[in-house]
Amino acid sequence: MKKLFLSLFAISLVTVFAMAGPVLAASALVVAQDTPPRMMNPHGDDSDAGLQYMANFFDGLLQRKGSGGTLEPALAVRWEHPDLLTWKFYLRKGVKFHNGNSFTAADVKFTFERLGDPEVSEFINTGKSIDSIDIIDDYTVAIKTKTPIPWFANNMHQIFIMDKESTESRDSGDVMVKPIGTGAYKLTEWVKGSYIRMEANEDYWEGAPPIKKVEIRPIRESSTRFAALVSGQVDIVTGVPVELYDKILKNPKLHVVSRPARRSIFLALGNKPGTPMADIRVRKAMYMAINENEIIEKIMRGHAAPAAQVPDPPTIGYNAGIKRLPYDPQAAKKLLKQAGYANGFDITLTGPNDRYVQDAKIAEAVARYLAKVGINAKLDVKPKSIFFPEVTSGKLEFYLIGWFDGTFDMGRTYFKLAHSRDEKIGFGKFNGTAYNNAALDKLLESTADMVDVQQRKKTLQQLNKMAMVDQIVWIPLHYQEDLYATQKGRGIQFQPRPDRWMVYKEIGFK
Amino acid sequence: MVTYIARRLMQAVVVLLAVSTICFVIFRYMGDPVITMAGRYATLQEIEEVRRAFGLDQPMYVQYGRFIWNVLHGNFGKSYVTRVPALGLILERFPATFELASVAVVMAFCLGVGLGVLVSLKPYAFRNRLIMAGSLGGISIPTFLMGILLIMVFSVYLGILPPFGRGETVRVGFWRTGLLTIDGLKHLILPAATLAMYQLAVLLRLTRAGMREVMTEEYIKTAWAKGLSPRKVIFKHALRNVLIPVITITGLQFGELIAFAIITETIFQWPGMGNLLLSSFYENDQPVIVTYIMMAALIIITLNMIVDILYALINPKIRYG
Amino acid sequence: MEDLLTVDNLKVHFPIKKGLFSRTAGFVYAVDGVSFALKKGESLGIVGESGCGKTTTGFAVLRLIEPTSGRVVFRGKDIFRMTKSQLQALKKDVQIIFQDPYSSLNPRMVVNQILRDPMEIHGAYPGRERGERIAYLMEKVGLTPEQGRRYPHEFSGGQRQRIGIARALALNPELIIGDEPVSALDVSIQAQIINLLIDLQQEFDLSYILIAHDLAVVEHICNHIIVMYLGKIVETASYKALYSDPKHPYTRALLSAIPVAQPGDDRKRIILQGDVPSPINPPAGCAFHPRCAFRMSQCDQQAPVLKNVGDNHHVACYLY
Amino acid sequence: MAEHRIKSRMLYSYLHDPSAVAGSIILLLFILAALLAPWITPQDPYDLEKVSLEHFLIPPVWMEGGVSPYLLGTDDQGRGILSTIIYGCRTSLIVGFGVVLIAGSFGILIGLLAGYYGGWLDVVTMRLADTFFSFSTTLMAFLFLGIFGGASIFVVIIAICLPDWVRYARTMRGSVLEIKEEAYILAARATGAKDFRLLVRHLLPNAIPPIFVVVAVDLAVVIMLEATLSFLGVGVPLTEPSLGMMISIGKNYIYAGMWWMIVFPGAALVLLVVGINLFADWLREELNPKIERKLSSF
Repeated sequence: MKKLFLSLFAISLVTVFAMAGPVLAASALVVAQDTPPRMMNPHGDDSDAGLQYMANFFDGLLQRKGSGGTLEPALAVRWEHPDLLTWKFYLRKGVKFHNGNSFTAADVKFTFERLGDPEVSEFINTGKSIDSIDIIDDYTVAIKTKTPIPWFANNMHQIFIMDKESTESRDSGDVMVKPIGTGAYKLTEWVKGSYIRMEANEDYWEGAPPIKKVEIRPIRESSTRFAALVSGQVDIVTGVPVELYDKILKNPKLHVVSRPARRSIFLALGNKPGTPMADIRVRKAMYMAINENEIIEKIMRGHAAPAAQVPDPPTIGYNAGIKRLPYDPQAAKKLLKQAGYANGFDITLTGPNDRYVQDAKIAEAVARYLAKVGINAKLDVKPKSIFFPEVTSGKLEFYLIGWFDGTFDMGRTYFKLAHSRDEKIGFGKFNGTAYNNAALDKLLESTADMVDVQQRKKTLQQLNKMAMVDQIVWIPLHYQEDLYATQKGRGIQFQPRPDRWMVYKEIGFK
Repeated sequence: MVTYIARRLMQAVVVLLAVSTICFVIFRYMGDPVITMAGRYATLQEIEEVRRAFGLDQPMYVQYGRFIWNVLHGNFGKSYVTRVPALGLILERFPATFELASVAVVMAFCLGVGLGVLVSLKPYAFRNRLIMAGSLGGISIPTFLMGILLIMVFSVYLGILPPFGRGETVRVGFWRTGLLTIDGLKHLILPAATLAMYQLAVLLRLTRAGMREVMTEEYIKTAWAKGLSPRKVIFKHALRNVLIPVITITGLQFGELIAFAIITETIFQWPGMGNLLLSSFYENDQPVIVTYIMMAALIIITLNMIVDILYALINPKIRYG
Repeated sequence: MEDLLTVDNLKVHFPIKKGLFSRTAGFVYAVDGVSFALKKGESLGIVGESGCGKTTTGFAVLRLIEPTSGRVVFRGKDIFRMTKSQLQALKKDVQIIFQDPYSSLNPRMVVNQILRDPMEIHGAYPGRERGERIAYLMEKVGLTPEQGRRYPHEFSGGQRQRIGIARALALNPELIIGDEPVSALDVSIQAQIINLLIDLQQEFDLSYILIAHDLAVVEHICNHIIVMYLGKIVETASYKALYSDPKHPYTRALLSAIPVAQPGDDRKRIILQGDVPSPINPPAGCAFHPRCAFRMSQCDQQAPVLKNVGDNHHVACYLY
Repeated sequence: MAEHRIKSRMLYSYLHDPSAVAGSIILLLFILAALLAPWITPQDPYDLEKVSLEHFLIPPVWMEGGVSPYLLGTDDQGRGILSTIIYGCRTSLIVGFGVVLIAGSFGILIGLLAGYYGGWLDVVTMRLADTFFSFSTTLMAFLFLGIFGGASIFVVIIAICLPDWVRYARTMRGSVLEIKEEAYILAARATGAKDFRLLVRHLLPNAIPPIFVVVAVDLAVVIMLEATLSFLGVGVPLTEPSLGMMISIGKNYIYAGMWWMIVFPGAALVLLVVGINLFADWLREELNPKIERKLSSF
C-alpha cells in the first residue's frame, strides 16, 4: 500500500515537471475573449459579443473602420438613397465566398429575406421593416423599406451577407456551426467551451490579412483571463478586470491598451403619478446624492469617464452643452424636504449582475449614497437573462442599465428607451419604468422621417437636453472604458474599436 | 429476481416521467425566453411571431404532449441561445466531464480505500493520525474552496499547473480526449484532485470504519490464529467484506459527483456539461437546462438500478417480495 | 354460570403477496377453526409447538391481529363487531403479559411511567389515586414503590416480568392473556412467577388464558387445556383428564417431553420425527399424519373432527 | 447499567475526547459570535449608511496600510472583513439550523408515519426519498435555486430542505421499523393506546437517537452547501452577508494579491465545519447502535 502511494506520488511529480510552458506559434495570435460565440449563424445573435466573431468570417455591405468607427464600403462599393424609402447598393465585383461561390445580388436578396425568419434571426425588426428587394442586375440591389428609416445604412455593418446556394443546400444545423462567408478569415475548428481557430483567407478582396492564424479562447472569469495572460498562454485579453489593472501595469512583459467605450451606464427613473419620483425635485435630489467621482475612482479604478447624457460624442444627438449636476448631498436633502420627503422613502433598485463592468457593485454603491440622504433603496440585482425581460415588461421602479447604439444615431435608441410605452408598435420597449412625457414623445416622433443630417442633429440635441436637463429622465453615471492587455514582446499592433469588436484583419505584428 | 428487476424498471420509468413533468413545469417559471430571442429592437408583433415559430403560444397540455412525444423520439428541442439541438450540445461536452469524473473517481477510490486500510492497521501511528486529520479536512472543505486553494497554491504562487481549461486535446473518432497529451494531463490534475478530494475523504473514513468492525469479527481472529500472512488476512478476508458497502456507496454517490462536477468545472472553466449548465442558467436557455436534468436523471437512475440489482445478486440475504 | 369468553370457529389467514402487482398468491393458515369457551375465574391453557397458532389465537382475541372469520364473544358482545369505543373498553378488561420481559417494557420510561401509561389511556384512577395505585401494584407483584423511579434495564428478568404483570393488572382486568409468560426466564424464577400468577388469580378473581409450548407451565394454573397443532385444536380436556389419559398421539408426545418428576416413571419418552410442516401448505387430511406413529389410511384423506370422548374431553383423531 | 450512568458515561467519554471538546467549543464560539454580532463587530457591514467606499481594500491591521478598526482588512466595498465574516457566519448558522429544524421535523414526521403505517405512504415517500437521495442534496438545491433564484435566506433554506428532509426520513423510518416490532409497542397497543400516543410516547423517544448523528452531520453539510450555492451566485442575495459570497468576491482578487479577502472567510468556514464534524464524529461513536445495544443489555 505504501509502495502504491509512493509511486502515485512520484508519477504526479514527474508529470508536473515534465511539462514545459506552452509555446506560441510565431505567426499565430492567441486571444482570450470574455464571451464565447453562441453560434456561427451571423443573424442569430444581435449582440456585439456575437457579431464581433462574425465580422471575421463575413462581410456586411458596409463596414466600420478605425477608432472613430467611420462607415466605409465593404461588399457594396457605394450606395444611394434616392427617396425616403429606397436604398440602392452597388456591389463589389469578383468577391468569392469561402467555398468558391461568387458573391452576387442574389446573395444580398437572400440575406435580407432571411432576416425576417424568427427561426434563425434576431434581426427580425430589420427584416420586417423591408418592403421589397429588387435585383436590378447582378451587382445592383434596391431595397425598399416600409417606413422611412433614416439610420438604415448606418446599420449595414451589422448585417452579414451569406451565400445563398450553400446556406439553402446545407442542413440547418450545419449552417449554425460552419460559417461560409466572404470574410478575411475562415473557421478551421470550433471546440465549444475551449477554443475557436481560424486561418487567413488568402483571396480576401481587401488583400490577405497579416496574421495567418488566430486562436480565440473564450474565458468568462476575468481573473482566469488574467492568469492566462500572465502565464504567457495568450497574446491579447479583452475585458481586463479593473481590479487587476495596476498589476498588469507593473508587469514589464505586458502592455495595457485602453479606450473610452461608447456604452454609457445610467440609472433609469420613472415619473409614475403618485410615486415620489413623479416630483422632479426628488429625481434631482437622487441625481445629486450620488458621488459619481468616487464610483469612478474606487469601483471603476479610474477606468471610466463621467457621463452627463446617454449618447457618446460620436452619436448624432450628443449635446456638448449638457453638464452633470454637482454631487451635493446637502442640497439633495433640502430638495427632498421641499418635495415633502424629509424622512425619505422606500424604493427598489434593480440591476443586472453579469452584464456591465462592476454592475452589481455600482448598484450597491448607489444604494448606499441614497441611504445617506435618507432614501431607503432595496437592492435587487440578478442575472441579465432575468433582468432584461423585467425591463421590457415595464414594471420596474428604478434600475441600472447601460446602452449604446451601433447605428451612431440617438433616434432609434430614444424610441426604445424614452418614448412612452406602446407595445403594439414597439415604442418604449426598454422604458422599464414606463416613463411618460407627451412633449418628449411628440418631439421624438417628429424625427422619425427626418433624413437631413443637420436638422436631425439639431432636433435630437434639443430632445436630449429636454430629457437630461428639463425632465431628468435618467441619472447618467459614466462611459465605460474598454481595457485590453497584450504581450509586449510580441510586437502586436492593435487599435481597439469603439464597438469592442475584435476584427483580426486590423491587427498586425511589427 | 426477475420480478424485482421488473419492478425497479417500472419505478425508474415513473421517476423519469415525474422528472420530465417537473422539467416541463420549469419552463413556465423561468421567465419568457422569447423577448431575448426576438432581438433588441423587435416590436410586440415580431415577438409574437417568434413565439409562434417556437410553438410557445399553444396551450400548456399541447406543449407538454409535444414535449414528451419529442423526448421519446430523442428530440429535446433546440437551444434558444445557439439554435441547435440541445442534446447535441450536451453530448459534445460529455467526453470532458466523463474524463474528469472518471479520473477523480479512480483517484478517490484507490487512495481512499488504500489509505483507509493503512490507517485502520495502526490507528495510533503519527502518520495515520495525520492522514485522519487530513480526511477531516477533506470532508470539511467545500469543493469550491478546495479548487480555489489549489489554484492559489499551484497556479498563482508556484505557477506549475494551469488553472483553467482542458489544454491540448486530440480527437479519437467522435471522442475528444485530453488524456493523451502532456498538456491535457497537466490541465487535468487540479480539477480532478478537487473533485476527488471529498469522495476520497468519505471513502477513507468508510473503509477505516468497516475495517475496524471487521477486524474484530471471529473469522478474522480465526484467520490470524491459523497463521495466515497479514497480507492475506487483510486483503483476502477483511477487505473483501469491507469493499461491498464501499463500492455501493461509490455507486450511489454518483449524484453528488455530478453536483460537485458542476462546481469544479465552473471554477476551472472546464469545458464540460456542468459548465454548460451554469452558463445556460445565466442565459435562460431552457431546453439545454431541461435536457441536462433529464440526462442526469437517466444516468443516475440507471446507475442506481445497476447497483441495487448487483447488490441483490451478491447478497442473497436480502429478499425482495 | 355464564361464559366470560367464547371463541367460535376462529380463523386467521395471512395473505402472501407476490409478483409485480402484489397479487395474493396464497395464505398462511395460522389459525384455522378454533373454538373454546372460558368461564369467569377459570383458566385455560393453550399448548403447542411454536408456529402452531397459539399466540395468534391469543392476539386475535384482543384484536391485536385481525381475524379472517369466526366469532369471539366477551361478556355477550362479539368483539369483531365492536365499535371503537367498545373495543377501547374491552382493552381495559382484557390484558396481556408478554413472553419477553426484556423487550416488552419501553426502555425510555421509568417503571412508574410504564404503569401510569394504561391509566392515562383510560383515564382511570384520577389525580392522587394514580400514584397510590402504582405503589399498590408494585407491592402486589413483590417490588418496592421506590423502585418505580428506575428504568427497566436496571431490573433482572424476573423483576421485569413482575413489572409486566403489574402493568397488566393496572386497570383491574377480568381476563389476562399470558403469552408464554415464563418461557424466557430461568427455571428457578419460573416457579416464582407462576406462584405470583396463582396468588393474583385468587385475590382478584382473574381469568387466565395461558399460552405455552409445553404442558409443564400450565399444569399448576389451568383448569382446562387446549392442544393445538398447525392452527387446529387436536385435543381439549380438563388438565386432570389430559394428564391422566392423553388421547391424541401429539398430546402424548408433548407430555412425554416434560422432565421426569420422580425416578422410576414408567412413561416412555416419545420423540417426534421430522419438523412442523409449513402452515402455508399444510398436509392434507390430519395435519399431524406425516409425523404420526399411528398413521392410518384415511389420515391423509380427510381431517378428523373433534369428537367427545367423555367428560368434556375432545380429540380429533381417527383412533377414537 | 443505569440510564443516568449511561448519561454519565457519555459525559465521561466526552470529557476524555479532546477533539469532541474542541469541536463543541469551536461551534459554541461561532454561535456566540453570531448571536452577539451587532455588539461585538466593529462595524455593521450591511448598514448602508455606515459603509463607505473611502475605506476600500485596506489590508489587515498588521500589514502596511492597515487601519485600526478593520482588524482583518476591508473588501472592495469598504466593508470590514472581520465584521462581514461574523455576519456571514450568522447567515451560515441561520441556514444550517433552519434547515435542520425544518427538514429535520418534517423528515422525522414522515419517517415516523411511513415506518409505522407502511402502505402507500411508505411506498410513495420512500420512492421519493430514494430518488432525492440519489440525486444528491447539492444537485437538487442547486437546480432549484438555479431555476427559481434565491430571493432571500428563507428561499435558500426551503431549497435545501426540499431534498434534505430525506436524510431524516430514511434514518427515522429505519429506526421505527426496527422498534415497531418490539413487544413494548404491542403492549402499549394492547392497553388501548391510540396511534398518537404510540407514536409520540413510545416510538419517537426510542427511535430518535440515530437522528442526533444525522443532525450533526447535516449541520456541517448544509453550512457547506449554503456557502457553495452563494459562491455560485444562486444562494443568498447580494444584500445578505455570506461566507460563500465573500469567497466568490475574493476570488477575483487572488491575482491582485489581496489574499485577505479570501483567506479569512475561507478559514472561518472551514473552522466552523471542522468544529461540527469533530463533534459529529464523537457522537457517531457514542450512538453507534451496536455499542448502545451492548450497554442496555448489561
